[in-house]
Amino acid sequence: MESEELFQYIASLEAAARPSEKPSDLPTIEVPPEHFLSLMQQLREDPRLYFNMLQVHTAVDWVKKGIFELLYQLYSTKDRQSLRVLVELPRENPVIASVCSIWRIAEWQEREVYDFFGVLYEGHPDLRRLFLEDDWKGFPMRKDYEDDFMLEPGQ
Amino acid sequence: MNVHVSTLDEKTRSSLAIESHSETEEYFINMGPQHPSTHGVLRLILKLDGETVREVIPVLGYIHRSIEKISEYSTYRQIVHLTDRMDYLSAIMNNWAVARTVEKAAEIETNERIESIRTIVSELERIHSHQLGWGVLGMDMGAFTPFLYGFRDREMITDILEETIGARLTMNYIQPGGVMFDIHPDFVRKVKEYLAYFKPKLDEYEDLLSGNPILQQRLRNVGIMDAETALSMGATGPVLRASRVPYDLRKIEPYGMYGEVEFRVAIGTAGDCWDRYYVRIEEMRQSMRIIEQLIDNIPEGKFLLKKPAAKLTIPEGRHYSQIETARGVLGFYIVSEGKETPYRAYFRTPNFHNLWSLTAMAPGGRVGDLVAIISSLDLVIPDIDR
Amino acid sequence: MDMLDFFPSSILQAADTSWQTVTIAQRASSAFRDHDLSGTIGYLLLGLLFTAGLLTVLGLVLIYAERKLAGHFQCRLGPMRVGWHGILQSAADGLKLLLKEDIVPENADKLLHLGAPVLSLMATVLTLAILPLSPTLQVVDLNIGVIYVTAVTSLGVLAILIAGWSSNNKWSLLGAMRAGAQIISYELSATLSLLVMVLLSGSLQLSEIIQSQSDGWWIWKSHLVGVIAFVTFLISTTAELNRTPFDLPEGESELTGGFHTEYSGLRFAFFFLAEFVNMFVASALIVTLFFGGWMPFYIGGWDGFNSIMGLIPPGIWFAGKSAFFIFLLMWFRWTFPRLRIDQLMSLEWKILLPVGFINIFLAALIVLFEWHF
Amino acid sequence: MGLITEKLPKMMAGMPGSDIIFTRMDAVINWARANSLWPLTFGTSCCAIEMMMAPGASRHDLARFGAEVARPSPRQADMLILAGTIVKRMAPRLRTLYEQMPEPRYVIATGACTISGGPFIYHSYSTVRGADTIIPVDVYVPGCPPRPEGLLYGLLTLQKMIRSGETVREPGIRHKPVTSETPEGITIEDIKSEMLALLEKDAVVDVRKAAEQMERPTGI
Repeated sequence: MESEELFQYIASLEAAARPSEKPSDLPTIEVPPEHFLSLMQQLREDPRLYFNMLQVHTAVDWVKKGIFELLYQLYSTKDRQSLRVLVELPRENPVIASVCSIWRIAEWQEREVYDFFGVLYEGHPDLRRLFLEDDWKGFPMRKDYEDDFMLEPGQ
Repeated sequence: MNVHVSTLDEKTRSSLAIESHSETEEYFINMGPQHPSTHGVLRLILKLDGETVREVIPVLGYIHRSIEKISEYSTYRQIVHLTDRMDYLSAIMNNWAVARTVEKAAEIETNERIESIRTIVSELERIHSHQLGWGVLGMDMGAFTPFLYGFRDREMITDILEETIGARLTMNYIQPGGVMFDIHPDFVRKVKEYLAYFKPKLDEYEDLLSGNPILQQRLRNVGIMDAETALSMGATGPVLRASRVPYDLRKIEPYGMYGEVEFRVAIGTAGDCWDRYYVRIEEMRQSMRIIEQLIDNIPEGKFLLKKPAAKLTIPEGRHYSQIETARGVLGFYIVSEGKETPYRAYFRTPNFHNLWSLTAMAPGGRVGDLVAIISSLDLVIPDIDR
Repeated sequence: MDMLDFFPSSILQAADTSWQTVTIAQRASSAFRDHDLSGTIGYLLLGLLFTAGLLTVLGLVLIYAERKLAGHFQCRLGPMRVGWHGILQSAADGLKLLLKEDIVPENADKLLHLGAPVLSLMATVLTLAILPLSPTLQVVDLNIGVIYVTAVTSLGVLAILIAGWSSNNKWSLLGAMRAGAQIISYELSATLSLLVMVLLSGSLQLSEIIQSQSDGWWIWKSHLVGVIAFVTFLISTTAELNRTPFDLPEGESELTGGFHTEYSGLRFAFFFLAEFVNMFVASALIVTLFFGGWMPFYIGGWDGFNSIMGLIPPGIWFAGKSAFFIFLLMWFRWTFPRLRIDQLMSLEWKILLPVGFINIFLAALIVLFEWHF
Repeated sequence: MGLITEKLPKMMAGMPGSDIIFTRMDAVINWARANSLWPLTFGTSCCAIEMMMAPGASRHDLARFGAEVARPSPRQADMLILAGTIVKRMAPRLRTLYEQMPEPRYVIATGACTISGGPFIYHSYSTVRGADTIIPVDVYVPGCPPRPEGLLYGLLTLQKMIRSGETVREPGIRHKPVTSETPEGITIEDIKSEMLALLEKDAVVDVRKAAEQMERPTGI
């Protein structure tokens, strides 16, 4: 499917999803957090789309805008089609529905994002730190993370 | 909204509280971080019932070096050398992932000479990575000798690469806009000599290990994963291909010279450890085929289009591209603000995504099966932890 | 006191075809009957020294051989720097292990933890005592030799179980449990093979089993029965020795170190030594039962050939034959992968044991109707 | 075992001729220890491959020095070859491993990461900057990763150190770091020019010019 066609089809499934205007090198849609889970469910199960791989899930901390931008990059082995889904969350209370039940790999990708950014996933069966110790203070990939241990060149 | 964040302690407690149908007492045992068959510092907490594995809880982070954080402070050329240290067995291919993303984003055109060299060295590296995987699998299965045979043949490839690149393991060779050095005058001759040497050796490998009935018993019908699970688990590379999914980026979205050479994608039928093992053996053959087609006609041209000192920026936006490394898909995702350093750099590493299929495959098997499964996944732990 | 002409006489006897066995214990008791007190004590001491010396020498030589052989199997050289071609390597290792700090884990069962390696080595030393190395080189020749060997080697598994239990380490315990299950299972088919040879030779005494082969080794003259018994025995002893492909109790890639994970220094050396000397014991038993012990290799009718073979002293014959089987065991170790625990068990209970039972029945028929040559 | 190495020398301290006995004994003991260094199978990242290359590959073969018996259990190991980065989470485990090893124990730190933190010094929130902040290190082998020959040289240095340095009466000498020195009469410049001459032999570009022009990399 061409990206225009894809966007139109997705919009017919879930009205809240709209093509993103952010600069991006893949077909990208944006969706508000409240419609997120139902959209993802349909992207996975709709026979015309059938995105069966969740290739990338990560987050970006836009500290100046006060948001976390979550990225879900999907791939369909049927059509060899990629789609990027962006979700924006407020930095103060970053909570979003978990997609573990749709793609199993999400369980660990979401744990990684929680570990680095502190994004909370609702409905995650086992949300805990992945790389760092359980008692680690703060979320290191946030732009305002401070740690006495970190060194700048020349220090 | 209230989301509960648990801890490792809580996880193990709740896992133990699950009522078992077994009449014997289940217990936890700690495998790693220092254990000979976890290939590094992977830690697995196993819930065992006698010898039978009931649950596997991987615990990561024993080699988490915060490469993504460092990348945010590094220029794109500096990121290339960090990628060497992630999956050190396919260092060149990791370099290529960064180079490809940056080239695509900054619209740098490369020439055919560069792409040929990149393809040849990548395939050489894929061979030596699979050689090591073959040997380590043998060692994990209790046969120590294949390990050293694999190393012996790997060493010869390292020598060839060292002449051109100057390093043995952390290559830092493929750069945005070319390769660091031109190929050594002896490169073509030595690669041909090596291929002539290694082809019969591969048959010897098969005689030594593949033909062994004990090994076949250990690997066949162990750790079966169907295609649906493998895709849902996000597995890629030989692990996914062994489950009958012909997903190989070299064929699907050809990069480098892969579009112009003939080769076949090896896929398995059952998705068990044996298929994962044999897919790698077959990939070595296909890699040799690719090199043979390219080695004689490397076109003339420049090998480095952008000087290492030149400033390199990427236009604002989100950029992603991926490479098929020896273990699967390595994707590099950049969020750029138009500066020399990325705003956010994320590595979609193959091993991180391959590891978790372990939690689906291991329960129900023996401890020996678990070792076979870990071995057949061919994990490199620093690539998981980054 | 004929201690001095003890070795020369054994060499001279080699030329004869009839063999007279005299053990060290017999010499001691005859000296005692002659009221020769110094001779009695001398022979007893000789027996002790001989066993201890054999243990040490075997340990040093076999460990060196294994490392050297492994090296050459793997296109390497093995130890090279300590002495000529690394010949002093085992000595250096031994001395180092002797001087290592001895750690007993805090939560271990201290007494059992200390006792297990001693028990393990003891089982080995006890079997060394009855091995007929040559007609005159045997410490004791028990008339129930075969039963004694079976009984004493089973002590080894006890040592392993104790070691695994007392270490208070789950990996050790897992290794010990594997060892227990494995060794006790394979003991069955090993014993069945032993019984076949007892049936054929009509004696439980090791020296008499060898004597019964003076007109041909059992591997030739017992039809297929002996060959089957030999193969079964070879497989089951490899399993009892915990060597690849049956090295599950200490499989490095699975259980880190198996039952000896928590042992360090000298106590670890005891296990190490026992393992290697057990390898010699197993080979010696194979040689004694199936390959004529210290008998030279004769071919009927070739008198010239036979007389040349007869010139080689029996001790050398025994050592040579054992060395071959030790080499075979080492070859296995550096070639085969390891079995899984359930495959190991089904190999024993579903294949080896039924074959063993059928074999012993056939052997009984052969002996009953005197079909063997 | 404490008896021979600690108690016996104290008991015999006043006896005539004890000096000679213990000097000979030291030599023998140190010979045994130096020639039987069993490493622990421990590797965290990239350097582990080169470390396996050293005992493993037939070309380098650590077995020649009697050091190929890699023990998976720290209780039986004499030498800890630190191969690869140590991060904060691994640090306590490394300390435990070291403490589980019986005396006398030796540590070789290979690679930039275990010496100083290597490429992960700056901006890293988790990398430990040098393993010697956690456990005492005897020999440092630089490189990223060091070549197998480098590790062999490190091992030989350790052997030399054991043979000369540690004595029964003076334990504790060995935790002083040992560094390789340039032989007398040879300067760094000589080594540099010799290496350049080697490179020049079959180089395609002008090596000397390149060496002069080469700038230090910017940034971290």
